[in-house]
Order: sequence, then structure tokens, then C-alpha cells
Amino acid sequence: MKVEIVTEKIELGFLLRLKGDVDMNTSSDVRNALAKVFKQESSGMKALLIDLSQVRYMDSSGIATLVEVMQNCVKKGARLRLFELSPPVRDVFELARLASVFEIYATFNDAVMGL
Amino acid sequence: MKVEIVTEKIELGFLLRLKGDVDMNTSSDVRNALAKVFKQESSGMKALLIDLSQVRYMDSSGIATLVEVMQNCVKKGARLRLFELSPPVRDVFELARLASVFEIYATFNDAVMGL
Amino acid sequence: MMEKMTLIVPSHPKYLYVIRSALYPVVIGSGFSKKEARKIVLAVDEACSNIIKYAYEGDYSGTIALKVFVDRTKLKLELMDSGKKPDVTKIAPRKLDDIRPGGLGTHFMAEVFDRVEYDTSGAAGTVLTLEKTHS
Amino acid sequence: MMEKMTLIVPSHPKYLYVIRSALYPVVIGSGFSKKEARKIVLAVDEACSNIIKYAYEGDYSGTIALKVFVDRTKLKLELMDSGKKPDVTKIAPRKLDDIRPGGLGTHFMAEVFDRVEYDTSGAAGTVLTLEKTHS
Ligand SMILES: Nc1ncnc2c1ncn2[C@@H]1O[C@H](COP(=O)(O)OP(=O)(O)O)[C@@H](O)[C@H]1O
Ligand SMILES: Nc1ncnc2c1ncn2[C@@H]1O[C@H](COP(=O)(O)OP(=O)(O)O)[C@@H](O)[C@H]1O
Repeated sequence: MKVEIVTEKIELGFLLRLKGDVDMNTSSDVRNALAKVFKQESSGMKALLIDLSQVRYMDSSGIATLVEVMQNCVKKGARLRLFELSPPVRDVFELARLASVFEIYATFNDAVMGL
Repeated sequence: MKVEIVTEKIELGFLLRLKGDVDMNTSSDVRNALAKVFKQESSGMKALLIDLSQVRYMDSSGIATLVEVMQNCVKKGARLRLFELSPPVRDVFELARLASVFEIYATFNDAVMGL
Repeated sequence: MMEKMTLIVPSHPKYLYVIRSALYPVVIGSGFSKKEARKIVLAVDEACSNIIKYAYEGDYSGTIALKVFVDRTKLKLELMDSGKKPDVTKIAPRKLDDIRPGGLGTHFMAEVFDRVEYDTSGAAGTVLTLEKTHS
Repeated sequence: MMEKMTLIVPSHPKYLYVIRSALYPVVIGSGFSKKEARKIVLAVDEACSNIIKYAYEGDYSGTIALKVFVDRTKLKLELMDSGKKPDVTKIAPRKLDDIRPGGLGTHFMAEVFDRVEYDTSGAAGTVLTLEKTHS
């Protein structure tokens, strides 16, 4: 019922792993964690990679958070790449017709390719 | 909400892996699967090993089923050994004060030792 | 139709998890696939979020009641609150190509369910009926 | 005490899973550890199994209602059925060293809860109150 966010500094920028349920109750935790990341990246990051394999649930407030992140990345000139979407995340992306709006990859390796 | 039972014939007898929730709704499935095992063992089995690592929930009807199995094993001269009890299984064994009634092992390897 | 569940919880976002946890196995038990059940639960979660945000305007001391009915052909859900009644003509999803945070919940509800109906005729609050026929 | 949840389901064993799924996060949310919460859920599950077996005598068309109340010091649960009233003097666990199938449910309830009380004074059915103080 909680969401866990693990942030890792990598050469290209940041790798985030989301775990748990992202809903109206927890999406603000995700938003705060991401705000910290954007504060930290002083030297300019190339990319933000988000691992969604451990997300058991995501609703429209989670989508809203990801859309905000995308807008922030565009502003900072960083690439946002999502990878390993769990079945419930795939459901909500499907319903929101967002598959073409985000850069989505099957694995971490696929996501870092060409960056 | 369902229980899955995987039965494997091994040299010593049978290895059973229980997976899911064992409650009033599903314990009869476990009982039936075990009845089949006892029918199959024509040549007399030495031991019945039960893997409880994937059991997400067990109530007193699950305990009742295991007590019956133990009684059947005694009749047939077979050893019953339980291994890798998941936390919810450990809870119910604790409450039922059954830890000393069953032969319980940490791992499969521990359970087959000395058989 | 047979009544399968009534669930009443406070209008606090932390109970969304409770609603999802209780609803999912009932939907599965009434014959929907896992994928369909996940989408149904998502759409109900969105409806509950909207009750918290708009009917109760963030006041957590209200209640949300969910009733689940099932028959051979369909699933019917009723969500009841005693908050502010919505102006039903103004409940509308955003255009999907207008990419911005928010405005998706009502779209999900319309996408997942065959019937979405707000009844504000009661003395207080709203009854939202959501129906889905087995495919 | 604050009412945190009301859940009403049919008296069918497949709803035990629904009851457990809804109750666990509410118990966790009221401040019990995971281990305590698992045991509380187990004891409630046993009480519900007994309602199905003894109050409804296997008739699945009845209902089980669970109410959850919380305050700073304790958790209170009420289980209501409209089945046969028990002879409260005869509800008793078996001796634990009498190893046989069955007879453990009431023992779990007594072990987990500080108060276990059957009220059969209503017009129909039983109200079972289960209370646990925070340790
Ligand atoms: N239960 C409700 N009561 C009043 N207004 C509502 C209700 N549900 C939705 N609305 C209105 O419909 C709009 C669209 O809702 P929705 O698609 O869920 O997206 P969001 O809540 O992100 O805006 C909301 O902004 C709100 O104005
Ligand atoms: N709700 C109830 N109504 C009537 N009798 C009950 C009820 N709960 C328990 N009992 C009685 O108490 C006995 C012990 O119950 P329990 O410890 O749960 O074990 P079991 O159900 O396996 O016998 C039961 O066999 C039954 O006779």
C-alpha cells in the first residue's frame, strides 16, 4: 500500500526504481522524490531512467506525475525513458493512450542504448 | 485466492509444493491432492516432503489437513517433513503450538538429510 | 442481481488500497479476466478519488460506500457518497491529445464501463452506477 | 471510537479471502505490526469460518458483516450474522495436546484478542465482538 522509490546516480544521470502502489495517496511521495532528483542534478543530466517493473498499481495520479516529470525533463534538456512496465502499468498507459507519448523500453539495457 | 499444488515423485517418495492461500475454501483441494499421493504410492514411500515457502496464508483448516496427512503417514510408515515455512505459516504453527508436533526444516536439503 | 459485497470506508485516500484489495477478488470471482479485473478496479479507484477530491473537497471525514452486484450477464457497481453533488453536465474528461497532468479518471471510467450514471436525486450526496457486461 | 470499515459479504468460504484482503491494510493502518496484523486477520478468518459452519450450517445465502473500529489504544471488531445463535457455553477450543484436525479456531481467537464476546440478545443472529489493545 506504500510506494518505495530508490534513486541511483548513474553516469548518464539518474536511475529510479518505483515499487508498490502509485495512487492518489502515494503519488505525492513519487513527486517529492523526483523533485529532489531535479534539484540534485547541478551539472545537467543526460537522462532519467525509471524502472516500473515493481509497480503493482498505478492510477491517473501516477500518470499525472509522470507527465510532469516529462515536462521537467524537456525543460532541462534531459531524456526521460521508462522501462519494464509491469502489467498494471501497461493497462493504465493503454487506457490513457500514452504509449506513444513516452519513450518506453522493455529492459534497462534497451533503455540506455543510444543515449 | 486459489491454492496450487505441485506434486513431484522423488526417490524417497513425494515432494509437494503448496502455493497460495490454504483456508476453508481451498483446504479440500489440498486434501484431495494428498489423497491422490497416498493412492499412488503403491510400493511404499519413505517420506513425504512438503514445501511451504509459497504459502501466503494458512488457517486452522490447513493445519487440520496437515494433521490428517501426518496420521496417514504414520499409518503407512512414511516420514512427513515440512520445510521452508513462510511467515504466515509460522504464525499459525506458533498459535497452534505445533512446532514440536511436526518435523520442520529450514530447507529442502535439511529436510532430506538422514532419510 | 445478487449482491456480492458492500464496503464502507472513510473518504481518505489511504482507503483506496482497501477498496482495491476487496474489489479485485470479487470481480475475478464473477468471471472477468485478470486484465479486465485490473481495469475495472482502476476505474473504480478513479471514481473514488473523484469523490474524495470533488464531492468531499478533500474532507476525509466523509464515507464512501461501494456495493457490488452480479448476475450471469453483468457486473454492477454503486458508489455512494454524502458529499457535494456534482454538476453532472460539467463532468468531462480532457481531450486525450491535450497531454497534461489530470483529466483521465472520467475517461477511464467511460472506457472500462458500458454504463456510467450519476444520480443526484437523493436527499444527500450522489449514487454513481457503473456497469459492465461480460464480453 | 472511529469507525474505519464496514464490509458485508455472502456467507460463502470464497469470501474469506475478500475479508482478509480488506481487513489486513486497515489493521496495519491502525498501527499493528505485520506479524500482529497477520494473526488478527487469521483469528477473524476463523471467526468467519465458524459463522459459515455453525451459524449458517453451510448455507451460503446468508451474510457476514464486519465492522472495524479504532481508537488510540485499541482495535475493535464486530462480526454480525443472522444465522443460528450458538449455545455460548458450548463454544470451546479443544485441548492443544489432543492433536486432531479441528478445534483450533476459537483457541486462535482467545490467543490473539483481549476480549471475545458473543452477544445473542438481538432479534436474530449473533454479534461477536473482538478487541485487541495495542501492545
Ligand atoms: N464526483 C465528482 N463530483 C464533481 N465533479 C467531478 C466529479 N468527478 C469528476 N468531476 C469533474 O470532472 C473533471 C474530470 O475528472 P477526471 O477525469 O477524473 O480528472 P481530474 O480529476 O484529474 O481532473 C474534474 O476535474 C471535475 O471537474
Ligand atoms: N459461531 C459459532 N456458533 C456455534 N458454535 C460454534 C461457533 N463457533 C464455534 N462453535 C463451537 O465451538 C467448537 C470449537 O470451534 P473451533 O475452535 O473454531 O474449531 P472447529 O470449528 O474446528 O471445531 C466448534 O466445534 C463448535 O461446536
